[in-house]
Amino acid sequence: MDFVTPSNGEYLALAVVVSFGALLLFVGSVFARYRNAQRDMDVIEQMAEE
Amino acid sequence: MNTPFLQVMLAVIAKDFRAELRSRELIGTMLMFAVLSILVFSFALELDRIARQEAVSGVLWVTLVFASILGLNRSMSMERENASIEALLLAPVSRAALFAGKFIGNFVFTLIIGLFLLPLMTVLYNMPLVSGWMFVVMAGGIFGFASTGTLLAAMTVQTRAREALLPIALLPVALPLLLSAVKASTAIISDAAFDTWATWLQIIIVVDIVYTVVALLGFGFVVEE
Amino acid sequence: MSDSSPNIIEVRNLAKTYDVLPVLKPLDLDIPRGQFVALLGPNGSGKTTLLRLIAGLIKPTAGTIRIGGWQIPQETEAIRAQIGMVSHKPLLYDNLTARENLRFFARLYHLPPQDIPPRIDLLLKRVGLFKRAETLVRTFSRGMLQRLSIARALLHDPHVLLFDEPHTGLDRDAMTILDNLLLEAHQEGHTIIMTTHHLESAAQLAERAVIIYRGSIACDTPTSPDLPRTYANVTGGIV
Amino acid sequence: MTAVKDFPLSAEKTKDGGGRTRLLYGFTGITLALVVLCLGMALFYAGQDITQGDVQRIFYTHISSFFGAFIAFSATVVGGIQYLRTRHPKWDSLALAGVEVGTVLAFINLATGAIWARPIWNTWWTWDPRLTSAAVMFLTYVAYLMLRNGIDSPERRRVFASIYGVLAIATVIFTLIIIRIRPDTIHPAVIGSSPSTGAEGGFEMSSSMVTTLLFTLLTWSFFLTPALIWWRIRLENTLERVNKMKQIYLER
Repeated sequence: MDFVTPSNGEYLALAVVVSFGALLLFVGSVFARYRNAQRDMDVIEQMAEE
Repeated sequence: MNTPFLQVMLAVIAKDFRAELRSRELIGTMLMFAVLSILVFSFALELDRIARQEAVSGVLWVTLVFASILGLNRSMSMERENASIEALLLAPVSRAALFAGKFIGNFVFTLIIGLFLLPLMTVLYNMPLVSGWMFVVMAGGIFGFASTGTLLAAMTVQTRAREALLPIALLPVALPLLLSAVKASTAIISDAAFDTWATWLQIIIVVDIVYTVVALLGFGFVVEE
Repeated sequence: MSDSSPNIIEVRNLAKTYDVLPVLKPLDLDIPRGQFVALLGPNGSGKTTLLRLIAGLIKPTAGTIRIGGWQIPQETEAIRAQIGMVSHKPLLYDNLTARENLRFFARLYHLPPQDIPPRIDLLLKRVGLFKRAETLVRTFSRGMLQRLSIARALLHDPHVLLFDEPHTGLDRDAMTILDNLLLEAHQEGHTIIMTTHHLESAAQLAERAVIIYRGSIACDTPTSPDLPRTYANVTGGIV
Repeated sequence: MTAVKDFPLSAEKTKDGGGRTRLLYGFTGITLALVVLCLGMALFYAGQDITQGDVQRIFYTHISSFFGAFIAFSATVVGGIQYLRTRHPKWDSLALAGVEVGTVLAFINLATGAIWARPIWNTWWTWDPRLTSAAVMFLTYVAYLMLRNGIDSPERRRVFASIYGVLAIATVIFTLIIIRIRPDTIHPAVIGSSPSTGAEGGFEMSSSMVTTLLFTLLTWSFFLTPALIWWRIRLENTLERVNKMKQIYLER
């Protein structure tokens, strides 16, 4: 009986892209929110100075 | 120092029942919804004999969950109208007793709907739904929805989205109960031996206990500021 | 809990902060037994917060309140039985009759069963609702709701009565009835704390006016017909 | 105006903030290296599964993301209970961070499962009890975030979220145990033997596979998840600081 191991590397690639894509998206969102917060803080500080 | 637990619980239950007898707002809407839901399902699924056997317990439980959500929302918004929940909180009573009163009221109301649905669906779907075990499973399942539901309804009536948020919060948490109850009812309908579905009943009981304890402990935090 | 102090309420260093906003800055307040105090101040000044703190409905961020020798927040449960509160919302159930509402609350306050019917009759007569005892609360007017609320607050004969804006939404006649009920309760010896925007009533009814402004006690004075002017001076005319 | 100036403006100025920041950077660096190493092991070191082909390598991420989510949601339970006891907002930040990180990991778990199922089961999705349960678990935590969003008062939001976070763990536990009680699931039990004879896609593991799986599991559970939660808590601290400053400023 000849058994041929299926070639399905493209699914593996897709899985890796999706997994790490999701992680990166999350890290990116944390970073973006962090930067927005910093910017808000600067504005408040400026207003406080005036 | 506090008014005895049992007295508070019974007073709250009696109050809810009296108000309900007067207005029939809760049972009326729940019942109407339940009957409509069953009719619409039978149209939508166009069930033949075999498909019916598979689907009937699913229809039963989905209908019950949504009917209980209707009732829970109503029961909690009744306490919020006129801010009467504040009067309850002002009284020297334990929060757990208030919870127990509201919870048992909701449990009984939903159980009444369930007991009404069993013979109705027996007739409409031509399935043997009325049986002792069915009653046990039904009481067990509804017990769990009612306890988490009472807790979650007390939270969601205080949110911006109000009524809309209760199904979103309750349905996923109720999944273990819902799934077990559907499986157990299907087994009962197809006359399977008790051993084959006893696990589901056990899960229902365990989940009931866990949820009720969490709800009893959590209710005080939810209603107080 | 023997209590020799002449003050039924002693507030010490009481503060309430929502998130970081100080709604009530640390304050002290003594109220002798049987006094009628009007809590005045513009919206958002913190007077309702103070009242709700005394009622045990919200927990203080810091400080203590002693009522009749018991202490908030440690002994809130014991204090509940000594307090009756009337809010501008009725705190009643629409689908129950006046009598059923009172009976329900009487049971929550653990009144002896044989005392409940005569007590309810007495209070209904006193607030002038005896003839409407079997009517659904849903059909009541604003003034009737307010009177029934007072009956509810008096059920367990509390030492302290708290009124949160009782005059809101009442017409002239209803206001007169309310003022008479308040006077009666005061004469009976209840200690009363009332928040209100109605300076006229406050000047007439209360013996003492405490004006809260921006979370602090800005003025603590015996009432006189001059109260509106004092109030305007303290708050800069904001009502 | 003084209140605004007195307020600690950045993490570095708070007590011991600098030391903690350095620790976090170090931890993040180690985590990053470990995650890359895990991926490398999964792709190149672990032996190929003869029957399933390369797609079997998805499993390392698939399982690890579930356990990462489990750890994150457990953190939510701890945070919730501690918040209700102490009323310190930092515990609520932990709970919230746990939910966000756990939700992302649960999503990865679902997505990798679907991608694996396509070539092996010949379908992206099937209404298998475990799949359904995992999907509902994911939605439970989305509901948590919606519930939080619906409440304006910060204190009430924290209390409600704490209670819901504790309740929600039930769906995680249910997902974990359902494979043992539902004989009709086709999802293979990878750890321990599958009670189901109908499981499709199970495989025997060679030693290189076991090593890779263990290594990935430990990395995702004890490095990646805590690191993400840590960063998310820092973000929450910053957001809270901005919020407080806004309120104090607006007060004036």
